[in-house]
Amino acid sequence: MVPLSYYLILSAILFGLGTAGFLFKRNIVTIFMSVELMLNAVNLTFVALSYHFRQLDGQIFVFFVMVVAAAEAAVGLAIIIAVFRNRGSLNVDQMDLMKF
Amino acid sequence: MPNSYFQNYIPVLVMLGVVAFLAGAMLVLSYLLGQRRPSREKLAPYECGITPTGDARQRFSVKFYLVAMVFILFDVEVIFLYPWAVIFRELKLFGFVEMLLFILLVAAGFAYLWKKGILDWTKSDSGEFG
Amino acid sequence: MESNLQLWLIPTVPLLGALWNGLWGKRSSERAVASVAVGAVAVSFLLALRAFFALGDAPYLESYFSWIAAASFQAHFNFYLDPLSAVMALIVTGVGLLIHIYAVGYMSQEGGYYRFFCYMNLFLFFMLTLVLAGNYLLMFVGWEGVGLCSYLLIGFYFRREDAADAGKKAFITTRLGDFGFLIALLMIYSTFESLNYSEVLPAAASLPVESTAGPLTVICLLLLVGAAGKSAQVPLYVWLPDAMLGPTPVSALIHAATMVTAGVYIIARSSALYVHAPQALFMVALVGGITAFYAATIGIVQTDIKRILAYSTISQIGYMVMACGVAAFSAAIFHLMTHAFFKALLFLGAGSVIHALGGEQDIRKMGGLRHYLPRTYWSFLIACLAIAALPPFSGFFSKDPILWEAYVSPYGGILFWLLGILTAGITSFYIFRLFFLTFHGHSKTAVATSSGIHVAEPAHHGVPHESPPIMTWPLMILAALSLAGGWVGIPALWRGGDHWNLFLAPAFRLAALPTEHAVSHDAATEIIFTLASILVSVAGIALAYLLYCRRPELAAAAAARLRGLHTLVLNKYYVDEIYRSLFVQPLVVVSRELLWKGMDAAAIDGSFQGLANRTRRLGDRVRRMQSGNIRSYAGWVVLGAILLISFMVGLAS
Amino acid sequence: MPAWNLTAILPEAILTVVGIVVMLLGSFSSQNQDRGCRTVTLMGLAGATVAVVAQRQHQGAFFDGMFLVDPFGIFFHLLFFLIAALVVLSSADYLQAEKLTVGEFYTLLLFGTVGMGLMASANDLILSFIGLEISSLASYVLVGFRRGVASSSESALKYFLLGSFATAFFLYGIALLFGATGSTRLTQIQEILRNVSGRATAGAAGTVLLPTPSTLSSLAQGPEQFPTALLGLAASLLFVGLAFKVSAAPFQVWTPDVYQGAPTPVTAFLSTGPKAAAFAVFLRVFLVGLEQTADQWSALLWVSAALSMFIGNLAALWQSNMKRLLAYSSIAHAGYMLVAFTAHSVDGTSAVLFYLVAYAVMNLGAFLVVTHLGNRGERYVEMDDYAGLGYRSPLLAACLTIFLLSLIGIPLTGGFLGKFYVFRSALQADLIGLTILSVVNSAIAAYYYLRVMVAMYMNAPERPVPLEPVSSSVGVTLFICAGGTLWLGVFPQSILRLAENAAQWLLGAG
Repeated sequence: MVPLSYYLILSAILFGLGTAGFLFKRNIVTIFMSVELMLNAVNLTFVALSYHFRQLDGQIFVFFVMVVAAAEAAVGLAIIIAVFRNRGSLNVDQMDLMKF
Repeated sequence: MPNSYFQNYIPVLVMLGVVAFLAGAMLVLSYLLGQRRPSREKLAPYECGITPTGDARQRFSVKFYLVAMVFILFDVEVIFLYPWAVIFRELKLFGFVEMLLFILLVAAGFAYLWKKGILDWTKSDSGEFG
Repeated sequence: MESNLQLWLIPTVPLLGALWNGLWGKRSSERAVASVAVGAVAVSFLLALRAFFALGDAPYLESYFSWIAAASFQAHFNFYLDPLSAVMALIVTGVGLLIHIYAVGYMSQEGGYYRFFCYMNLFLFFMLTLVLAGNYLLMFVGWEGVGLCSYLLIGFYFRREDAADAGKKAFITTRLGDFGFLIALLMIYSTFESLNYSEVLPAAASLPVESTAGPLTVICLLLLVGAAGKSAQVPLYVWLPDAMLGPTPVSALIHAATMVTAGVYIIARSSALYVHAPQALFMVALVGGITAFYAATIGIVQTDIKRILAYSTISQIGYMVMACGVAAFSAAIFHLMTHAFFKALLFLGAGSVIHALGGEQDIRKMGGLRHYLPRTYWSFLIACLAIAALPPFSGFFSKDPILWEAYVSPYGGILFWLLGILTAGITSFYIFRLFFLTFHGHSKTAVATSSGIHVAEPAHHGVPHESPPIMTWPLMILAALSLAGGWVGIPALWRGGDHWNLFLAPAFRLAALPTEHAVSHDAATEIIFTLASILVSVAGIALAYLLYCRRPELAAAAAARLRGLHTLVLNKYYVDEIYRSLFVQPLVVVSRELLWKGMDAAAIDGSFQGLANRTRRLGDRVRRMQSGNIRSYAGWVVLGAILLISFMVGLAS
Repeated sequence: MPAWNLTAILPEAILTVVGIVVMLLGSFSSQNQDRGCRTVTLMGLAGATVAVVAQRQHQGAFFDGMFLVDPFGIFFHLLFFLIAALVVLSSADYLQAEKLTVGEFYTLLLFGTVGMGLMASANDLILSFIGLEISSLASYVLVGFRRGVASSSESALKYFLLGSFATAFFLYGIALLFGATGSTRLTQIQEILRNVSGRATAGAAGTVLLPTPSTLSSLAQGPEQFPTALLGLAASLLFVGLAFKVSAAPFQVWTPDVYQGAPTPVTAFLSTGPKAAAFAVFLRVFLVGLEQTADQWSALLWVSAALSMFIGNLAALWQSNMKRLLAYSSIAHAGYMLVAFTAHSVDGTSAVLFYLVAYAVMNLGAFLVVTHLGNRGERYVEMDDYAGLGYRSPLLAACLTIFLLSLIGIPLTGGFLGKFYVFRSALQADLIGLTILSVVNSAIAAYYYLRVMVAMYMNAPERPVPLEPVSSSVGVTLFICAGGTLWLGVFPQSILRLAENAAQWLLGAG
């Protein structure tokens, strides 16, 4: 069977990809998707660990994380729409009304 | 034991290879051997059906986003029904009441949406949430 | 002793006055505002008087309620009355009362009458809390409070940009010192498990004298930092000259008589700690001595009447601090009291002059005021004689023991005596320079008027006139005190009863010098030393007379030739010529070029300014971190996370 | 068992139900529902407070040890309800002037409070996470509540994106901690780590970055080889997430922008409520769960505390916008609290708790004055607009002065005693360097607060700034805040005793 470390490394890579996506993408929606990727990377860790420990806790956590992610998605979309209406753009680099 | 574990997947790998080879071969062969006589109908996105009008990349109503959001929320909330359904019998009345409460909470949200007119497609775009 | 003195009333009454004026003063008449404010202080003074006479041998403690009573930390609201705090309370309320009365007249043409008295009463509340507090934490409350009021009052003329800046400068500089105090306070608690004087002081007295720096030394040095900030000692004194932008009664009350002496009070209060930390004591003496000398030399070249007095205040407080440093605590408090009298008088007299001249503060533009302001003149003269320490004026009786102690005390030495005696000479010189330039010589205003030449001096409105009685009466009372105030402490040497030392002795019982240190000197030596100090003072006065009183006949001749304005200028050059031709010149040059401009303006003031500017520049760089860009923010987060992770993982492996 | 469990979360349950009621009330009743919504909200908060007070008789662990009813949690619950009630009271005028929907605002506020309550009582990291998300989601929306205003929606976007980014780190930390110890219950983790450290881990243990199945399966029973590196990784990820929420450096970057753009009452709420809740989780996770690894993370706290103070105070020197200035000051205050946290003692923890209360009262007050003066559309939030306030509105200026003095740390105010305890606990823990740094910072901070006071009392106004009359609800709130600030400075015992009790419980029994 696949050793636990494979899963952990995979999820670490996914988490890193999500982080990188957040840092290097310009479109707000893409950035938001990167965050979702990070959350799902953590989900993978949970599931893997849960399977490894032979306990259900980790699986249940994933449910919760998924629900939270969905709620976050809803709120996020609403905020993104509000921003788009105000600014007519989805480029994060233009979101700097307030600084210093 | 990783080795024996991965051996189980060898057929899958083989199939993947075969599929890739077949598809590639078909494309390459038809490109090399076939003859091309393009016409207007042939180049249209849908060879048979309605002729497309306008640009496909048009902005569509914000209502779609709203419905998408609402859908995600209610869809995901169903997640909690699955574990409950599995041990429904063990939890007896307590589980039933608990789930009833949960549904009630969701229903309250639904009532709120309804009242706010999210589900009313005939209202104009500049609604409260628009 | 009475069982209940209700000490809390002493500070509370001014607080009520402040509240009253703060809430309703805007709608009341000036008269009502003034009577509330002065009345509150008068009541407070009477209460302090009652407490003073009820005082017994043992310290009297009143505890009201527990302020902080957590398991690991206790502090109470309690007041502590012993000879030291009784004397301080009397000085504060007494001088405060006179200055309040004076201010009734002085401030009557200024705006914000009620605001002024509200702040002044509030100040007295905090000052009395500081003085009467029974523990260090409550003292700190008063300590911070007086700083705040001082800040409010310096910036009282808020339309003057520099006044607001001066207020801020005062607040920030003293705050640096305050934090020294705060840390000292925490260390006192961790060393003695209490903040009450009644527990800390005996506990400290029972500790061995620290031959090398230990916790007591650290505490004492930190307290010294606090004292230096509040009492304008080197190097934290820069705020006081600028603080003179506030109204003159404020300068008299806060920046001469009371608040700035709080540093001396705290050292005297902690005397039991200090005598067990000789190194800290030496630092105290050094700071005091250097300040006394240094500030006096700067006083020579100033031309603004209030700035001269400000430097003089710094110098005189330096004296007191030096006295503390040679463990002559009761002499320090004695000088604190007489200084409160004559310095308040000097400031009020200066205020009267400024008032008479319609706001003029430059002594080069004054002169001959003796004829116009007779009462101010005579009271000012008494104050000058007192600060110059001529017998039988009060300054003599308080300064002499300091000089003597500086020499004979086991903590003192010839160096401190020399610093003291030099300062005494310079003091009498600069104060009489001020005196002669202001009151003697020819009146520049009068010259202009009699010669019929219109002098474009809009600040002067007409002939100088004496201030109203409400302003001169306090002057005269203070003059009487400056003359006679020292008689309570005439030492046995002069057939006096030495009442002062006997009265204050209980307060410094825990700080008494070990008997084996007491070196006995014969009376002859002491008389010689005293004569020397008198001689130096007289020499200073004589020099000032020589330099600044030869002018009248020159000015008169010039006036006769109807070339008033021209000769005025000429005359000024004449003074400068005399100045240069005399042996004072090197001192003046050094003082002006090196000490004032070099050290005071550039190094000390500049370094504070530089520090402030550098801090601000750093702040600018820091805020550039907030570029407003989400991705760069995320970059900071990731960067921080990477550093954190590598640190933690590196630590683990 | 089920019946008892419900009493444990009764306050949260009440608030949830009231939140839903207010939400429906706001959308179903046609007009003039503002007052009704406010009354119901306040009654709900009062009911929840009663429930919390009643809970003192029923302390213990509930829901299989996930949820604790203990003095620590109760302390925070009371603080949250106080904050929420003050924000509700003070925002009424603002919402009306800005024409914002009242029902949803209060609903979100209540839901946010529910999340904060869960955070404070959670003994299970997953519950902490859910509480954190509930309160964060509510705050994201609240920040963007002025939908039509570009700066508001922009700051909502910033807060949302960066917030969920940081939450992902936090969650990853939970997952890895779960991997390292096999549990997410803080008290269980504490036990496991105690057993491990009691057994003196082998030198080779540290080299295991990623545990092999053999090491992990033995973890639950008590390992010979323990993945310390994994533990360190988990701790630092948790630290990132929590430091972000309390806006401690170097994860404070979002704070000024979000605080500036958010509606002012929301800023007041954010800087006190969710921050306090994040501190609650912070304290629980590090002082209970990761107590054994204190030598490692205390260095992180040290650096973070020092950085927060310096960054907050230095950058604040340049601000002219009051909201932004208070935002930077909020970073600095988080730094002071971290100083006490670093002390890692009962005194330090109680200092943090006391400071949180004092900070909540004075900061809410300061923001309330800013809200009131800001007028419609938050037009007057520059420092110049405060010029001459001391003459135009002496009472308002006096209140703001009290808050500013307290923020500086002048005696007889809560802020002074808060700082005093912080310094004391730091000195007791021999954190001399850090104490000196915080003292230096207090001196720097005095400068920019004074600038506001100078403006109020010593400058003449440059442009006419209209002053609305103070309504009764604003007046009452101001009075509570100013009175509370002074009360904490003069009679701090009662709060201090509660804080000490909570701290003792956390470090002793926890």
